Order: sequence, then C-alpha cells, then structure tokens
Amino acid sequence: DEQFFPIPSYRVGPYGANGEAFYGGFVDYLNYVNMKNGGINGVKITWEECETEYNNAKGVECYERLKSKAKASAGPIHTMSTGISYALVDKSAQDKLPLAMMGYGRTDAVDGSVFPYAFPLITTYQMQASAIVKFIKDKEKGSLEGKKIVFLYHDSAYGKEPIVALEAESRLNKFNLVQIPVAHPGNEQGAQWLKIRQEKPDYVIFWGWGVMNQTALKAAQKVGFPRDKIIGSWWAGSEEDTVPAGDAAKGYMSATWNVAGKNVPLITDIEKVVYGAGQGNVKDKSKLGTILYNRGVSAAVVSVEAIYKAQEKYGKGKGMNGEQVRWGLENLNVTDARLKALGATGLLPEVKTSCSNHEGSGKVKIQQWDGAKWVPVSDWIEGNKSLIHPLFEASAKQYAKEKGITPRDCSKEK
Amino acid sequence: MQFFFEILIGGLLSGVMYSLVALGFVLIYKASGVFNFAQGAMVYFAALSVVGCMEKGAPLWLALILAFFIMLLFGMATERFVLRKMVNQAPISLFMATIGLTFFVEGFAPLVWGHSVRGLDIGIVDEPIESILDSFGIVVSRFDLVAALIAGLLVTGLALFFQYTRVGRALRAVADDHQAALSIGIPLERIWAIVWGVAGFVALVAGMLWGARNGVQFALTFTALKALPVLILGGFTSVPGAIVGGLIIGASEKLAEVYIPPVMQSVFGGNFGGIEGWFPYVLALVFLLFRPEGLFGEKHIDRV
Amino acid sequence: MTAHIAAAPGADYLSINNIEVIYDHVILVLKGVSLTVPKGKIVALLGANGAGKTTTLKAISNLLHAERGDVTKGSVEFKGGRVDQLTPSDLVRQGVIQVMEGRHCFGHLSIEENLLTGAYTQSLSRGQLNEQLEKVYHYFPRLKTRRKSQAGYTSGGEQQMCAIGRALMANPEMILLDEPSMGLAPQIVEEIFEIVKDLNARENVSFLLAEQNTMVALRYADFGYILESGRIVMEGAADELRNNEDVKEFYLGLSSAGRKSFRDVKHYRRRKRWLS
Amino acid sequence: MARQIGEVIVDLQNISLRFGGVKALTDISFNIREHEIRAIIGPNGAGKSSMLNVINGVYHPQEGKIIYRGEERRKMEPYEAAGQGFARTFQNIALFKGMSVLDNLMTGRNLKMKATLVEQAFFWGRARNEELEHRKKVEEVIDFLEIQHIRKTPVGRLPYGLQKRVELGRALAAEPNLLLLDEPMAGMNVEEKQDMCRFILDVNDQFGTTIVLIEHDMGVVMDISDRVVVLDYGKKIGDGVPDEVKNNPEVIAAYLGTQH
Amino acid sequence: MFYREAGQFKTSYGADQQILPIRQDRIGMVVLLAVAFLGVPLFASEYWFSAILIPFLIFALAALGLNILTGYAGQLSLGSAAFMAVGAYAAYNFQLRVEGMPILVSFLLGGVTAAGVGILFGLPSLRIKGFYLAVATLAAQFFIVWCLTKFPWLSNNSSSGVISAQKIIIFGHEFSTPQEKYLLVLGIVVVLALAAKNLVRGNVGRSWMAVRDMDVAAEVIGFRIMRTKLTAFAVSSFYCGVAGALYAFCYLGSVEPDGFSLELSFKILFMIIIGGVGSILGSFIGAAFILLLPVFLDVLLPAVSRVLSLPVDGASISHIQTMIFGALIMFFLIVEPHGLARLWQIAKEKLRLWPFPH
Ligand SMILES: Nc1ncnc2c1ncn2[C@@H]1O[C@H](COP(=O)(O)OP(=O)(O)OP(=O)(O)O)[C@@H](O)[C@H]1O
Ligand SMILES: Nc1ncnc2c1ncn2[C@@H]1O[C@H](COP(=O)(O)OP(=O)(O)OP(=O)(O)O)[C@@H](O)[C@H]1O
Ligand SMILES: CC(C)C[C@H](N)C(=O)O
Ligand SMILES: [Mg+2]
Ligand SMILES: [Mg+2]
Repeated sequence: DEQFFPIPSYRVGPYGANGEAFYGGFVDYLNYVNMKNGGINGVKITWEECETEYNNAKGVECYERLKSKAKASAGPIHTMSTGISYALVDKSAQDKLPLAMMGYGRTDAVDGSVFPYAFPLITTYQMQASAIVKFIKDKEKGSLEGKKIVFLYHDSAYGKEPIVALEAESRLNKFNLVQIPVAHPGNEQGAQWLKIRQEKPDYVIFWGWGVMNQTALKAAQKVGFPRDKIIGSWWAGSEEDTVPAGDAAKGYMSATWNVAGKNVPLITDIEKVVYGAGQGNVKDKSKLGTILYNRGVSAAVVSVEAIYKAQEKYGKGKGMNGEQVRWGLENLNVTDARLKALGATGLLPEVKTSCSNHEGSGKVKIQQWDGAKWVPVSDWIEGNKSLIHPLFEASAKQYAKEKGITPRDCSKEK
Repeated sequence: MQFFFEILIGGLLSGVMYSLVALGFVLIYKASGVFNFAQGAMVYFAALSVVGCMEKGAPLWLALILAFFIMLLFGMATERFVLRKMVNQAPISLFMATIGLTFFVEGFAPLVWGHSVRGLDIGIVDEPIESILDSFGIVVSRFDLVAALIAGLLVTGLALFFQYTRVGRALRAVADDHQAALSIGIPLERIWAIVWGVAGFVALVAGMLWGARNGVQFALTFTALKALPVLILGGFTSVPGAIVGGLIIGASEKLAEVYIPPVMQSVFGGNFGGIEGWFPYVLALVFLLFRPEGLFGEKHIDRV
Repeated sequence: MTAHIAAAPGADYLSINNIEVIYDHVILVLKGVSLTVPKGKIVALLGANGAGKTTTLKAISNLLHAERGDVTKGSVEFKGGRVDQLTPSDLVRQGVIQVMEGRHCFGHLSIEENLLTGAYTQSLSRGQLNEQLEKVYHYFPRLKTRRKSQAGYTSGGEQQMCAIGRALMANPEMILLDEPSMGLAPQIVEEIFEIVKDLNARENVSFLLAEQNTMVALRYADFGYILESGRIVMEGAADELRNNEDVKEFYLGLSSAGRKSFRDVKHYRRRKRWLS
Repeated sequence: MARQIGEVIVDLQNISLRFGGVKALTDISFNIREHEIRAIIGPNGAGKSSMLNVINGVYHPQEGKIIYRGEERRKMEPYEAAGQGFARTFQNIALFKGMSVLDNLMTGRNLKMKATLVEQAFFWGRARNEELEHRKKVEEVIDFLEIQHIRKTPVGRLPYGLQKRVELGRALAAEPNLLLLDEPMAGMNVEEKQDMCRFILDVNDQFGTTIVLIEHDMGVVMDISDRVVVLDYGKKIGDGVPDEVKNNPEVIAAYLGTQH
Repeated sequence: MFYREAGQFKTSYGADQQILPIRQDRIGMVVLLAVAFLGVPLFASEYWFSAILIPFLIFALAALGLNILTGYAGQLSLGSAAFMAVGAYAAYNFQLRVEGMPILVSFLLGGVTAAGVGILFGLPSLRIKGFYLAVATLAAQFFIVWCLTKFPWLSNNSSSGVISAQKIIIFGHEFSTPQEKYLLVLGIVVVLALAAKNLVRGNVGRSWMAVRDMDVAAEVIGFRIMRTKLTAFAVSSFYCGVAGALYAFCYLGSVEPDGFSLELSFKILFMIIIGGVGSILGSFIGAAFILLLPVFLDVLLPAVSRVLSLPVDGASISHIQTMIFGALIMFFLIVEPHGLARLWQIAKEKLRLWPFPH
C-alpha cells in the first residue's frame, strides 16, 4: 500500500524562497520516514508537488489536479497560503480531503463542528496575537494600561485576521491600538514608519510577509525605531526575513510555533539519513535548521502522526483515505513523550485535537534575532482562550448560517 | 509642521528610488518605442548577479563590473533573439514580448543564482543623519542621499546623451519609425543592443540600491510597479521627466498615505490605510487629463 | 524576359535576377522579376497600382522583412556581389539607399534633425555635416524655412522633400526612389527630377525610380521597365518606350488624337492586357 | 450640361488659422456653390489641406466666419459636420486598416443606423433589417466604383490606388451633399486618374453632390473643375474659372511654373 | 474532404453576412457545440471540469471582454481583473441583499455594475492614448481592489475581505457538481460569445474598429469618439464582470479582492495577444493556450527530468517552467504577432488553395 500526499507548493514567485524552505523540510521528512522506517507502519509515502506561486487560482488548479490522485489515500493538504486555503475550505469538505492550515488560514475553522475537514493545527492568528499581547504584558510587568501598540500589517486576509483579537485585547487590557496597513507587496514603508515615529508607540506588532519584512526592519532602522520593540508574527520571523536586513534586524523579535536550529535531534537525523543518501530536497543545505525548514518538518510530523492515528483505528499497514486521515487529525494526541520518541522535543508544542478544537494547542514561543540566529526568549505561551475562542465560534456560526451548514454535534463524536 | 517636512523629505528621497527604475523604461522607450515591461525583472537580475558574484568570492567592485557585463550580454541577447525578429511590429506586440521576457528572466535569474533572499551590503548604512536629526529633528537617511546623488548624475548624463549625440538622435528616430530608420541606414541591431546595454546598466544601479535597501529577492521585480506612475507623470520619453515624476510621486504618495486615511476614516469609519498602492496611479491619471503626454513627454502627433 | 539591356560597358551595377516575393507566407507578389541598373544611369520602373514596384525596391534594400515579406527565389547583386543577405544598414554603407513611398519622416524630430539622421552612416565632422545640410537646403529651400518645425506637423509636400533630402545626406551612389512625385506641386516635381538629373550628371549617382508619373519619369530616365502584376512586361530605352503606342495610350494618356480631356474619357474603356 | 450650379452653400469669410507661430491660413475668403466642382490648388504647404480641415471642423480657425446655407456656423466638431452631410477623403489615406473594404464602406453609413446595442448584440429586429438594407446601398457604391472583386479584402493589403478608391467609396456611402477630396489622384497613373475623374464627374452629375477638390495635376484640375481657388503661403492669390486662373501671372509664378 | 467554398453561392446579402459563410465551417461549429454540450459531459473527468474546462470558459469570456476593448476598440487596458472583481462582488451582494434574486439576474447585474464602473474608468481614454492609457488603467486595477478590501460592507463584513459565493440555484435546481457548473458556464459563454460576434460585425463593432484604426477619420465620418470609446469600455467591462461573477460562483467558490490582482489582468492580456487581438476565436484559443501551457509543462518537465534522470530539484523545475512559459510567449509573438487565430486563418487560406502553394 501507499500513502499519497498531494502537495500544492510554491517555490517561485515573490514568496518562493519561503516556500522552498518550508516544503523542503516537509518533503525531507516524508522521505525520512520512508528511508528510516520504511514508511508509516510499512506504508510507503508518495507525494506529488504542484506549483501554485502562492496564487489563489493556481492553487485551486493544483488542488483539482492533485485531487484526482488522492482518491485512494490522501495525506493532509498544506497550501501555506491563507488565500488558497480560503478557496479550498468548501471544496475540500465536499471532496472529503483534509485541509491543514498550520498557523494560517481561517481562524474560525478551529470549530470542527462547522469545518469538519479544515484543521488550523497547533495555533491560529488570533491566538497568536493574543499570546504576543500576553508576552508584552509580562514584559511590562503585568499591565498594559495606557500603553500604545501599533499594529502594522499586510493589507490582506492574512494581515486582517488578527484584528478582531487585538481589538478585544485592547479593550480588555486598556491599551491604545493603532492600526497601520501596508499595501502589497510592501516594499515601501517610508510613510508608515515615519508615522510610527510620530506616534511613539511602546511596541509594534508586525504582521508582514515576504519582502515586507525586510523592508520594515530597514525602515525601522532608518527612522531609528528600536528593533527590540517590534514583535512579528510567525511568518515575519525567519532567516529569510532577518538575514537580508543585516544589522537592521538585530534585536527584533517574533512569534513562532517551532524552534530554529539543528540541535533538535530529528533535524540532524534527517540531515544524516536523507542528505547522507543524496536524497535531500533543498539544494541549498544551509536552509536546514532554519525556522521555515523546521516548520516544514513539524508540519510533516503532525501530518504523519495523524496517519498513524488513523491507521490505529482503520487498520495498520493500509493507505488511509481522506476521511480516515480526517479522523486522525481530529483525534491527534502528540504528547511530549511522543515528540521525544521522534527526536522532536521542543521543536513544536504538544498537540491534542478534538471535534470542537481543531487547533490543538494555541501555544507560541517568542524568539529574538541576535544578529546571526533566532534564539527563543520565552517558553510556550498560550493566548487568552476565554477571550479568543468565543470570537471565532461566533464567526463559525455565522459561516454555517450563510452556507446552510448544520454543525455536527461534537458531543456525539468519539 | 516638522512632521510634514519629515514626510515630504522622506517622500522626495524615496521618489528618487522610483526614478532610478523609471529611467530604464524611459531609455528603452525613447530609443525604440518599446515599452519594456521587463525592466523590473532586469533590476532583479542585475541585483542577483551582484550578490551571486559576491557569493562566489568576488569583492563588491568586481561583482559590480561582472554584473555590468552580464547585463550587457543580456541586452545583446535580447536584441539578437527577440527584438531583431520583431522589427516594425505593433507596439503592443513588442510590449507583450517584453512581458514574455519578464517571465523568462524571472525563471532564469534564480535558476542561475539561486533564489534565497539575500542581503547586499554596499557599505552605506541606512540610518538617520545625526547632525540633521539633532538640529532640525528631521530624519534624513544617508543612504537615500547617496541614492539621490547617483540618480542625479545618471539623469544628467543620459539627457545630454540623447539630445546632443549622433547616436542619441538616431535612437529617437528609431522610436518614431523602425522601417524608415532602417531605410536610411541606422543599424537597428546595434542601436538596440546599445540601448539595452545602457538600460541594463541603469537596472544594475537600481538593483544595487534597491537590493541594499530591501534585500535581493524576487520582490525587486515589483519596483517596476512603483516606476510606472512616475513614468506616465514625467512622460515616457523624457529623462528629466523620470526624475521630476519620481519626486512628485514619492512626495505625494507619502503625504497622502499619512494625511488622507484619517480624513476618510472620519467620513466612512474603518481603516483606510494602504492607499499608497493606488494613489500614485490615480494621481498620474488625473494629471494626464490635463497633459495627456505627461509633464515632459512628446506630444502625440496625429494629423489628417 | 531575360533579355538584358545593351548596357553600358562596366557591366551591371545593380542587378536583380528572377526574384520572387511572397508576403505573409501566402501572398505571391513578384513572380520572377529581373532588371538591371547600369552605373550612372537612371532607370524607371513603371506600372499600375499594385504591380509590385514598391515591393521590388524593398526587395533590393532588404526592407521586406520588416513587412513580413520574403524573397523566396532569385538574387540581388550590387557591384558584382550578392547583397540579398545584408542588413539594410550595410547596404546603405555600400551606397544604396531607399527613399520610401509615403514619406516616413520622423514625426517627432525637427526637419533638421531628420536630415541629420540621414548622415548617420557617414561619420562626418561638424563642418562637413553643415556643408551637407547646406547642399540639401540648396536643393529644397522650403526645408530651410521649416528647419526647426517638427516634421510631423509639416505639409505633405514638405515631408516628401524632407525624405528625399534625408537620403541625400547619406551621400549615396545609388538611390531607390519610390514615387518621388506623389503629392508634390508640379513645379516641385520638375525640380525634383532636375535634382535627380543633376546628381546623376555631377556625382554619377545611379537611380532606380518607381513612378506613376510616367510622362516625367520617361523624360528623365535612360531606361524603363514596365511591371504588371508582378512580371516585367516591357522594357527598353526610355525614348523607345515613350514612343510605343501601347505605352502612350495606357501610361501617358495620349492616343493618336493627342491628349484627351479627363472630362471626356469614357469609363467603360478597359485596359488592354499584355499578359493575363 | 445637365447639372445646374446653384446657390452658395458654404461661404468662408476672412479665415485665419495659426499653429503656434506657423500661419497656415491668413485672411482667406471664398465660397462654394451648390453642385459645382471647386478646386483648391497651390504649392506644398500653402494651406490647402488645412482649409479642408477648417471646412469640416477638424481645425477651428482663430478668425473668420463660416456661413453654411446662409447661417453662420458655430464652432462644430467633425462628427457634427458629418451629420450635415459633409464627407471627405484624406491626403494620407485614412482608411480603417484592419477592416475589409465592405466594412470600411459600411462605416460610411453609420449615421443612418439606429439600432440599439442590445438589438445589435442579438442581430435582431431593427439591427438585422438595417444591416441588410444598408448593405444594399453600399453594394451600389461598390458597383459604381467597380471594386466588387475586393469587397472582402482587408484594405491594408490593397495597393495604394485602390485604397484611394475605397476611401472615395466610404465618403460616397454617406450620400453626402458636400464632398471634400484631398488629392484623390496622387500616386496614380494616367489611366487610373482617368477612372477617378470619371467617378468624380459621375457623382457630381448623377447625385448633384458638391465637390471640393485639392489636386496637383493641372490637367485634371483644369479639365474637370468649375472654379479654382489658388493659395500660396496661406494667402489667396487667385480665384476664378480655370482659364482665368491658368493665365493669372501671380499663379504662374507661385505655382504652375513655366511648363504649363 | 476539401476545404473549398466552390459551388456555394450566396444569393442574398443576408446569406453573405452569415457569421460562418462557408458551409464546412458551419458544420464544424455545429459539431463543436454538440461535443461541448453533449460529448464532453459524458466523458470528461472531474479534474477536467473543474481545473481546465470551467476556468477555460471563464477566462475565454474575460479575454473576450478585453479583446473587445483592446482588440476591437484599440484601448489597451491592464485593469480587466478589477472589472472581474466588480462583477464578482456585485453579483455576490445582489444575491445576498436582494431576497429571491434569481442567480442569473445577479450575474447579469454583476456585469452591468462592472459596465458602470468601466465607463467611469473609461472616461480618461478620451484624452489619454496608448501606453499612457494602459498605465492609467492600472489606477482602476489598484483602486478597485483597494476599495473592495476597505469597505467591509461589500464583503458582508467578513474580517478578511473574503467572500464565499452562494449556492447556484436556477428554477429550483442546484448546480453543484462540476459537470452542472460546466454546462451553466458553457451556456452563458456561448450566448455571450455569439452576442459579441454580432456586435463586432455590426455598426458598433465597426465604430470600435474605426476609432481604433484612425480616430480622426472616424470622427470625420460621423462616429462620436466619446460615445464609441465609452460603449467599448462598458461592453468590455460587462463581459469581464460576468466572467468575474462566474469566476467566483462557478470556479473558485470563494474569492478575496487580492485574487483579482494585476497578475490576473496580465494573464488575460496574454490570452488575447497570443490568441489574436481583434478576434473572437482568438480569445478562446488564447485562453486555452495560456491555461493549458503551464499544466502541460507541469506534467512534462518532471517527466522529462526523470527520463533523462537529471537531478533537478522542485524549485528548478518551477523556474524552468517559468522560463519556458516566457520563451514560448516570445516565440509565438515572433512567429505570428497577430496571434494563433491568425495562424489558423492562414492555415485555412492555404487549405483553400491546396494543393497549389499560392
Ligand atoms: N505588407 C504587405 N502584406 C501583404 N500584401 C502586400 C503587402 N505590401 C504589398 N502587398 C501587395 O503586393 C502587391 C504589390 O504591392 P506594391 O506596393 O509593391 O505595388 P506598387 O507597384 O508599389 O503599387 P503603388 O503604385 O500603389 O505603390 C499589391 O497587390 C499589394 O496588395
Ligand atoms: N496641426 C498642425 N500643427 C502645426 N502646423 C500645421 C498643422 N497643420 C498644418 N500645419 C502647417 O500649416 C501649413 C499648411 O499645411 P497644409 O497641410 O494645409 O498644406 P497643403 O497646402 O495641404 O500642402 P500639401 O500640398 O503639401 O499637402 C504647413 O506649413 C504645415 O506645416
Ligand atoms: C505562509 C503564509 C501562510 C503566510 C501568508 N501571508 C498567509 O497567511 O497567507
Ligand atoms: Mg508603391
Ligand atoms: Mg495637403
């Protein structure tokens, strides 16, 4: 038997460099499982990539193409694009293919009763925003009252997702929130940073992607805004963002749900096993151990774990189809012990999902760029669940109404 | 008020960065009537070539020279394999061909030089000049000043070249009528190779500065989008127009970004930032209504 | 058809041998045209609209490619060497220049700049350039008064002069003139042909001119060819042609009864065809 | 002669036209009578084409009046002139290069077509009837000019002379009452000119169309026009019947030269 | 069978003015339509429907719209995607806000709204020409997309500006399978293509082409430039708008403003250039070409590299694809600047003369 992974990936275009690292790690891990364990309980993993260029229409086209091959067995689909995943949410549910959105996509899809096939695993933009606020609050000795925080964001679905959460937080913590959008692609931020300079905020929460990130750091330097007061989202916190910014990036912080570096045993093992055999997916080996590479590996780890889980229920040594994998994803329980067994301790947080919680963790770390590498500066921080969860539950309800979906009753799921 | 000036100066200086890219467009348009959409891709290619050479161990100056030759070669190849075969075609076909070229370069450049995002250090830090900051409280970046200086030099040189040299004149003739230019013995092939070479050089300068500013990566191709409104505002055929257009666009878009959204917000509610993306275009459009050929562009001649 | 003119000694200067031209891969326009221009002579190429005169000239100057036309058969020789594979600019350097039908001035350049571009191949000093310019202005005083105007805004006739003047700037040995008289006032037509004659006599420039104005053309030319539907149907010394009855009737509008008024011509009269 | 030359329909009074520093026309007055063939001659750059452009509203003179059928005409745009029955041809052929001969001629009839966009989209009702009815009219023009064989050819592919003829056809298709022709015979040989003259005379004769003609071939002008106006450097230097003009010394000096 | 018209005589102008005057062509068209409506639904796979055929038809429609503006009326535009966006959002809002609005009427109104916006952005074309206009249309492109993100009402206050299209129900029947959607799109596209063909061969079409080829002459003949250009903008935007609505409802299902990017506008422009500027058929051929080429390369390149066992990584393959795509575009422009439709026409002309070469 085989376990097929449809992979709509991107390695060219404006975000190609990021995609390359992420999908490189993803594919390397699949390869690693094949080489090291001979597959998932003996089921060989196969996959096919399709270039989306981070473009929605192309993403759909790829999905349709890959879908026909994913009849018999299908691993979770990672699009690594909020836009594409939005376009696929309905389709994938119809086709009974699980759609993973690890750290992006619709926040309200956490509500598995409305979105049975969509999995914003580990954590979502809104929880992340809340976690960042919590981190700042801790730094400010427990109170944000009267502080000013600028939210500088990519003016797209991605950048706008956390706004509700931040607004709720600002009401709760009584800080002053100033929202400043940046038009795509964000290679010019002169005005925004001069405005920030004028506003003199205590912190800048930064939701950038691609070239917008380097530009922001450079522009901050240009107006003399301290970098260690900027906290980026996890898509604004990779080597791809900081290295090109050079000195300007030093001290900059960002959230992440996976750590960087090769000191995770799993990463070194992949290097040994996969690259040792000349089967590595990325050409530029220096990408190994970078944030996005490791994130790709974590995404693959969770995906593979879901298939193990599914096999437990539906039969070991068999290829799992979309429905079965969906069940696996919904009943994940990746404990620290399991992570340790995989050699992935600390790479990602524990994940435990259920019908009503497709997120499974909601924890992030904050890391800081020391001029050469990312160093974690906090432990796993969990966002304010009681504040955030009602927000997206309401949104999910509205969605269900609009679409005429009758939510599943999660208490009946086992 | 101080804030206003800060924005204004910042805008003017970033406008210069747009001008640099616009200049490449103007060159090719003026000399061949081709609207070269690939200019942005050329900026990317040039910048990649520089960092590529540096990664292979060349010092900056050598990398620049090497990149220059690469761009020259690229220009010649473009002429040889594309333009030469499209002499006397409709402008729109040529335009499309340059979009094809854009794709080609966007695939080719990273294939050769790799596509990870890299920094480019040309030794000028992008920090506020202390003395100005202290005495006026205004942020002026050293880097931007240097860029402005370079742009100024380029513009002066090119403007003189076009107006007063034999080749410059021939270039303008070619833009008017390919076939007639051929008929009187202007060697289109060579002329185009020269222009594309020069445009490559301009792209290199732009790529170097933009690359140093934002990192060398695919997004450099988007610089073209910033240059287009500059281009129509200044006039497709005017070298000085590129610089003046750049200044106007740069300054006004920054001012607009800062001052318009609050106004709109008070009318409609909601957050209206990010108008930088379209403002230059709308500004240029409104401008064109009064001067359809841009500030300094040549008037379109149509007679019966 | 292949009969050559008893050319002056010194043999053929420019010769076209049996060329065939196809536009757009499908439209066959020239069906085997051969002609020669001896050195220092003026040869007229006559024929009705669409006969292929322009095409013939463009085939010589290699401007066809720019119109998606192709010489599919035959060859063109100049001074004994084949020139069909040269670029137009190389040909200009060798001394052959074409004045295109329909003027084609550079609209955005001033008249003077237009003329200066004509000297592109010549690498002249400032002084020589001015001398050259003066020569052209001497021939076309009207151009001098409009020297600073953008060519696009000058009148049709002025543009025609500009185009011819521009070609003269290249100091050519052989000029391919396509319908020089079109749109020009009568006395200018005479002037232009006088200039042709003058250049021919004084500087030994050879001419191949395509003309509709048969009367004038045959008066100034040494030889003539008549082209119809892509084939040469008649050739001979100019005065011979001028006295040929058919030519008289169909190209000169003269019948045995002398010139007929345009008012009296009947429209059912149809042209006699030599070939069909 | 069957046709009767009638009243003055267009009267141009003291027209002056400048382009920046260039004076194209200076204080020119002349008139055009119904049913006549009126020629305008003069050296190159004299302002002949500009005169036509003034008449049909492409240029607006800085000074002077245009009286049309007894009333002073306000500043009007070319399409309004077309609405009044002015049609013209151009010195540098201005055909619609991308269209077939038939379509070019059909454009001549646009002012008479009334079908709405939606009707046309479904080729239904009025649209269909109109198309067929006007096609019939256009076919008459085609027959008249003897261009049946090239009906469907894109005009860009036609030789120059035929293009000129098609352009005339386009003007005729509009059934104008004033036809302005700018060098319709340039670049034609004698035989073709004869044909063209025939067409012009027939139009004038059969439909009574008034014609203003610019032409450099003196044979043609002298043979077919009723009255000739002569311009030189933007000024009028002669006006009258052909024989008068031919013998006017000023005209001979400025334009005709000695040969004629 | 010979491709000849010999023996087919036209006895009326009506017959001569048919869209397809040659009998063989008419037969061909009937067969083609029969295959499209009956054959394809029987045999095509789901992948073909939703990844190839539906987008092909929708893009062909958008290309048709752009072709009307650029190819027929000569106004180069880089803003077609924005007009698609207007169509999509308008149709969505009509469905959302008007109780019981039939979906087809929504599509139509989407088109009409786009036409209105098109007229607005077409106004500058009265003074601005050529590439200046092209760049100026970018103002429409960026401005419209920005508006859609900035006025949340338009996307029913969805926090991210993304809209999910409503169900398609016509006379109580829900069009939910790709096959049904395909038939719906096909029907609409066929009707609109026919209408476009009628327009361009009628008086409006001639007015467009006249203004394109020589605006001064057109005005002298009596066309009013302003009205002509604005009609072209309106009709063109209408087509793009309907295409946009179909794009949202029948293809993607949910769209965000950023999806209607400049890139999409370019893609549509490519289609008409490659297919043939000023040709209805060209819009279809172009759309097919531009859509299928990447798919084809996607499948081909990895296969080739496998066969030759070249060690190319995924990124390189993607880069090579982009290169080939660009190179092919240049290649086609060099071979035939008038597009594939022209090649097809030349082929037909040759066929007519066959077996004689000229
Ligand atoms: N670019 C072209 N594409 C297709 N056909 C062409 C092209 N140029 C010319 N032809 C055709 O070739 C034939 C000869 O044209 P050519 O211009 O050589 O004639 P000519 O003798 O110069 O006529 P004229 O006196 O009108 O200038 C004509 O029938 C014309 O339709
Ligand atoms: N739009 C314009 N802008 C500037 N100058 C113009 C314009 N139109 C005409 N002129 C000038 O006005 C003068 C008269 O031009 P016009 O075209 O009327 O001459 P013409 O008598 O028709 O000459 P030809 O016989 O050569 O066609 C010329 O000197 C011309 O340069
Ligand atoms: C990598 C991506 C998922 C981040 C991106 N900006 C998005 O959310 O669409
Ligand atoms: Mg000719
Ligand atoms: Mg004139």
